[in-house]
Amino acid sequence: MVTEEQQSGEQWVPDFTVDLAPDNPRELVLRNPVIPASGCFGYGIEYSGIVDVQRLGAFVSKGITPAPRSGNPMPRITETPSGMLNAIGLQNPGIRGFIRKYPPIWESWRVPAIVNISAEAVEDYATMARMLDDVPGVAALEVNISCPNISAGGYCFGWDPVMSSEVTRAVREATTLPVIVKLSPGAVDVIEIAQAVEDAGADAVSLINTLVGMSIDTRARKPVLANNTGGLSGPAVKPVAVRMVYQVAQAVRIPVIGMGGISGLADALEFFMAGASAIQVGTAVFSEPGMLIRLIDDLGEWLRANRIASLSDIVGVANPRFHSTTVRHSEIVAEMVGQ
Amino acid sequence: MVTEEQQSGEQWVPDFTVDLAPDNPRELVLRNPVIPASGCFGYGIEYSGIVDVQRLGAFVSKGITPAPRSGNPMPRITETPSGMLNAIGLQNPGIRGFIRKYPPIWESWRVPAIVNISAEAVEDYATMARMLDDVPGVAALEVNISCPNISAGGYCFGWDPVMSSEVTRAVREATTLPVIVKLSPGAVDVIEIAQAVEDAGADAVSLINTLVGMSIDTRARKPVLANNTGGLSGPAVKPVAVRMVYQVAQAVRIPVIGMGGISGLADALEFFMAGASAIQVGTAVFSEPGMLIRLIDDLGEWLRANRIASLSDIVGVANPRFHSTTVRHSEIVAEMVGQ
Amino acid sequence: MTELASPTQHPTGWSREFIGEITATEPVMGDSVLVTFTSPPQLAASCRAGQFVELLCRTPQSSDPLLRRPFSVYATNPARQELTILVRPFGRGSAWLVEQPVGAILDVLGPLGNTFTVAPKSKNLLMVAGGVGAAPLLMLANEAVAKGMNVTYLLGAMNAGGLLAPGHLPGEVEYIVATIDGSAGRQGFVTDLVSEYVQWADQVFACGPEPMFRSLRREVLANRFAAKPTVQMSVERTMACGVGACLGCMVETRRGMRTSCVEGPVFEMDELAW
Amino acid sequence: MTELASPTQHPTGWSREFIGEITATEPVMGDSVLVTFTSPPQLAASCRAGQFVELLCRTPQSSDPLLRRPFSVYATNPARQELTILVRPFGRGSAWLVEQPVGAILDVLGPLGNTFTVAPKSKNLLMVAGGVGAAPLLMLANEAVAKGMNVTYLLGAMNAGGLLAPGHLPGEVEYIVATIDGSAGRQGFVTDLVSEYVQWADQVFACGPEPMFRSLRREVLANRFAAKPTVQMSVERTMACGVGACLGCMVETRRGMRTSCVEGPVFEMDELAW
Ligand SMILES: Cc1cc2nc3c(=O)[nH]c(=O)nc-3n(C[C@H](O)[C@H](O)[C@H](O)COP(=O)(O)OP(=O)(O)OC[C@H]3O[C@@H](n4cnc5c(N)ncnc54)[C@H](O)[C@@H]3O)c2cc1C
Ligand SMILES: Cc1cc2nc3c(=O)[nH]c(=O)nc-3n(C[C@H](O)[C@H](O)[C@H](O)COP(=O)(O)OP(=O)(O)OC[C@H]3O[C@@H](n4cnc5c(N)ncnc54)[C@H](O)[C@@H]3O)c2cc1C
Ligand SMILES: Cc1cc2nc3c(=O)[nH]c(=O)nc-3n(C[C@H](O)[C@H](O)[C@H](O)COP(=O)(O)O)c2cc1C
Ligand SMILES: Cc1cc2nc3c(=O)[nH]c(=O)nc-3n(C[C@H](O)[C@H](O)[C@H](O)COP(=O)(O)O)c2cc1C
Ligand code: FES
Ligand code: FES
Repeated sequence: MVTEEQQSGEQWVPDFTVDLAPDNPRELVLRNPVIPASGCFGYGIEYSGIVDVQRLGAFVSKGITPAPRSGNPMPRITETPSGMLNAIGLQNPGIRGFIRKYPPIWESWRVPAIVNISAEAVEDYATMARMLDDVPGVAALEVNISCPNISAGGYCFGWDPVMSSEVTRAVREATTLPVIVKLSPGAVDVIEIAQAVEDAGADAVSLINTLVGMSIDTRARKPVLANNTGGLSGPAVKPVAVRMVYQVAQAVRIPVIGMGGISGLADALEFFMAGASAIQVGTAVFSEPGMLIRLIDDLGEWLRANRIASLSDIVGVANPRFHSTTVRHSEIVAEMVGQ
Repeated sequence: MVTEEQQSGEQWVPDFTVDLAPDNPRELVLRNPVIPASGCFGYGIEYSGIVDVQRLGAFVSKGITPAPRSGNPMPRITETPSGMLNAIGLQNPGIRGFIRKYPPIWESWRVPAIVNISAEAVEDYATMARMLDDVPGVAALEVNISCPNISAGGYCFGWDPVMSSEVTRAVREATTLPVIVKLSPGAVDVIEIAQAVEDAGADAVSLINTLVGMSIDTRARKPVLANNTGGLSGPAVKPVAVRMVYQVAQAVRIPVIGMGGISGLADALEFFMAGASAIQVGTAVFSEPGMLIRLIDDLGEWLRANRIASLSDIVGVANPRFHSTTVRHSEIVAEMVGQ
Repeated sequence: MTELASPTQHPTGWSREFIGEITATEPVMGDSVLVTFTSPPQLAASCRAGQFVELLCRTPQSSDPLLRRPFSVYATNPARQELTILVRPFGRGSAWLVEQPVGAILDVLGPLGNTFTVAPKSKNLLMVAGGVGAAPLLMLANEAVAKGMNVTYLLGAMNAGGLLAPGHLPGEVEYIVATIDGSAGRQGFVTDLVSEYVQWADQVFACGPEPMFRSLRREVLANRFAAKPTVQMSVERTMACGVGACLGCMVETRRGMRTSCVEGPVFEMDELAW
Repeated sequence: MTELASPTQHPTGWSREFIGEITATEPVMGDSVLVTFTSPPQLAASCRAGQFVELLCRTPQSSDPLLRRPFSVYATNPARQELTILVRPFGRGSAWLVEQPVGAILDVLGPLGNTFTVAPKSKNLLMVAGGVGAAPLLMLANEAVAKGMNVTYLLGAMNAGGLLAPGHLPGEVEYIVATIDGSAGRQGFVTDLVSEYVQWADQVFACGPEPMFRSLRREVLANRFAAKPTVQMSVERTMACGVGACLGCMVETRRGMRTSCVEGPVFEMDELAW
């Protein structure tokens, strides 16, 4: 697995490069597979002085919506066992304000910027994609489908294969940018959704978004969050995320970007071995921002120590049916008979 | 809220009693609302010498199946951040062996024994319910619908309202025992399932069962569990469980039994305030068996300290729409727009 | 001990996440503890009153509690390259922190946030502290006294045991206390003392719980006989990132939502939406 | 310190979950530590070689790591009402445990599990230990020597630093070691030593990693010249409850699945499904 050239030096440089949109002429080539997740790294500028953003594989912006949003009332966050709940409510300047403000900063950066987009109607996703199509500084889109579809009575796009597919197709038709579709863990069958968005033209899928949770303030005798419910993230959700990445990686041929509770090398390796080509780090950025860069270094060390020439050599190694796409749903459910 | 009689003594004794099957002539009256969960307390005898089982509100047996099962290969359990995965595979002596062995022991106990039943076909649930109907020592059934339905290609009963309803109706018709239906958190809409099983005759619902998760052994480069996936439980899942209890308590009129990550008083109060009439403790029994009895005592202390006469006074206090049953699904989804 | 403490780096260089070693702990105010730890020299030197640090409150073997906890800086010692914080054991994180012995290693992010702003023409500064709200105001009092300003420092607590010993304040400061149980100073709330000083003060600085802010505001607005002093308040919000990235710690102001970790924690009273 | 230590209670009364206070810690075998803590007197007195305790390895403020960790009992001291375990810092739980100072409070469940069984007619006992597998066999060696039996104790480690100092064993025991790097005793695996003693032994007792058990079994089965001694092995499984309730720790035997926490951890080699 290790080439002559790599071996010649005292330490070879493992190959980290990953293209997350191999079928797209505009491609999405990352120098390494470590990406801060949407909502956890602001617009790439907030961690200056703490994280060397230029060393990252890429970063994903906070979710952008068609109109500006001031977000939910406070409190918006609370801690849970090995996790946190957030109900930020997609506070953002709206697509127009966003385009004016941030891509011009990113234009000179060498790290690719991925823009996360959210909407409550299929047309709105398409409109945003069209507006972003040729904005310098924008490398790719990540489509957040964990949003309520207004025309479906508020049912979440990401829980339904048809609705997920519609959003994906609309975005695909509106832009030539690489399109990553971010899956919701609330779907009863994440495989079905992943296959639907692959068929609809997604260049890659990312998962998981947050689970829906609640904490109750037992002194005030009401939910802690003003919004009542919030999105659960952090190490607590990692086992659910690894399972879903494993299942999706069996069922699609496009790259899978894994996330959910990653806090260091061991976690990241779990996702790669389950079948992720790249990973995102969300909540752990808050607790250990320095971990982002350390993770890139640790990954290099680990590949060298294990004499693995390329990260791609371990992608899916724990997953015998990786990229087989022939797995039947019933087989996967059968495996899920647990206790 | 505090009656004269209760107040007369130096410390009144708060009223803990709860009937989990108020509409059933055979009723299910518990002296207190603390119940060890299925699979986490064996058959009520394993913790002798550690937990005084007779002080509990009730206990739930390990899941019983029509035929004996030797369970999954090892490893069957692994730890995750603030949680654990299990894939025991329903190891149990089968309904016949079970009836011979355990109910005779329980017959003389004052603590009600609830039998958890699992099957892969509707008829098998009914057969087990019929066999248990008049077995002395059995106080109620808990129907585990987080099982694959063989005749539906392995699709989980608990993810589908029609299948959940069929199982409930079949069990209801087969026994006059109180019937608790245990909901799966994997359903896309737990409210729909809860309402379906209420309509089909369940006396109560309990939730949540485990989430499906996976851990990967990065040294061996394969899933830790021999079964690949397992059920996630423990504090990590608590926010998901509280949210689902809150939602279900808005949508049904039968008692709700809450569980998922409860490790002490503060957690239990969250579930009561969300709308649970009783709670189950699973994983925390393993880490802190003594906590079960401490929880009963702490709950009494808390009620006294807060001058609350009856536990029922705090059930649902954090839930303005508790038992309103008029909530539309879209309202609930709208609330779920988080980040 | 400092991970990235190259002295050539800019104060806001890559060094704002660092490893500190506890060099001293001192019980104060009943069950609270002053925790002193090492920091990169340029951070200790650049830190100003009102700023805070975010600490991980768990062992490296655990992922729970997950989030950092913010603590106001109580004192800096640039010569010794140290920062001091005042910790009240309250919940999971702070209880862990007060148990850490000298020599323990802390994972620190900061200093973060804005600072109190003393107007150049101010002479008389009134400080109103409740409980551990004492911390950032103590640092401010030290800064102000060094510049020759007059400082009156009001502190409220449940009882005498919950007060800061006078020796912790610079001698030039007028230190007046109130306790709920009357075991020291005036009996009642610290804000009951405010009316006597509000006409004297050019600026008021406050840190404490939400109800204290409300009373303070009433007291200041009730002062109809002189120009009202401007009031700066250090507000408390649950925080995740501490750097403006998560939008979890917002404060509602007259000009919209503001991050309390970057645009705060110090806000002008008149800017806040009451 | 013992929560439920009423001496009138049955040894298996309500006292099997108790609070112990660390009374001594002693580094041994390189980075491992002997941890001694208080226990209810009847538990210290009733505990037998092969049994284990399950410890919570976290502060009360944290829910992670969640599950207890099993540790074999290394020694009991009924007079001082103490138990001792031998801990190797390996992962999250054990790393936490070896850092706990004297005076720290431990949440203990146990003693749990079955014991080694020495046949009444046995005279010569061979013990085969790998790494911290030394612990339960040390307790067994002490019991056997007290009964006047002959004990040969074989211990294997990576290097000399990883061995138990001879002073830890009773003087009557023949103590022979092997190290992978040859820095002490025979160079190689501990099981390389077995063939020399297998004919002498009436019974063999073993505790160590899985590969050691496989080699040991080969060595014993290869002995074709005399009656094979019976072999008892203390096996290691990930555990949750420790009392037979969760069915997570099973061992496959010729007669089906057995709980290693109640029906084990000690199994006859011939009973195990190989
Ligand atoms: C800018 C800033 C500066 C600060 N400076 C200081 C300082 O100088 N000194 C200091 O001591 N603290 C300071 N704090 C507070 C500190 O950051 C922590 O919030 C505090 O120590 C509590 O954290 P914890 O982990 O101990 O408590 P946690 O366990 O996290 O509990 C904290 C929260 O949970 C809630 N809570 C706890 N138990 C329950 C329950 N049973 N039911 C419902 N709700 C519950 C509390 O109301 C509180 O909101 C500051 C905070 C901010 C934002
Ligand atoms: C009956 C019995 C008796 C025991 N007696 C003793 C004793 O006397 N002394 C002693 O020191 N120990 C003993 N143990 C072992 C002890 O209980 C613990 O298992 C051990 O200390 C490791 O726990 P930990 O929390 O330190 O490690 P953990 O962090 O929990 O790791 C333990 C498990 O995780 C796996 N693991 C760790 N890191 C990784 C990774 N990156 N990728 C994949 N897998 C990983 C390991 O292979 C191992 O299976 C005994 C065990 C049993 C069952
Ligand atoms: C505070 C916060 C805000 C988030 N905002 C967004 C968002 O705007 N869009 C989105 O797709 N995901 C958002 N997420 C989800 C994360 O990108 C990620 O999918 C999730 O947190 C799981 O990863 P983690 O466990 O590493 O945090 C947010 C998460 C957090 C914690
Ligand atoms: C080891 C183990 C075995 C379980 N077995 C069963 C079972 O047989 N039937 C069932 O309905 N639930 C079973 N459960 C699920 C629990 O009863 C409970 O629903 C779940 O663990 C969530 O609660 P907790 O977080 O308090 O553990 C099992 C859980 C564990 C951890
Ligand atoms: S704490 Fe994240 S924005 Fe302030
Ligand atoms: S550890 Fe639970 S049955 Fe053995």
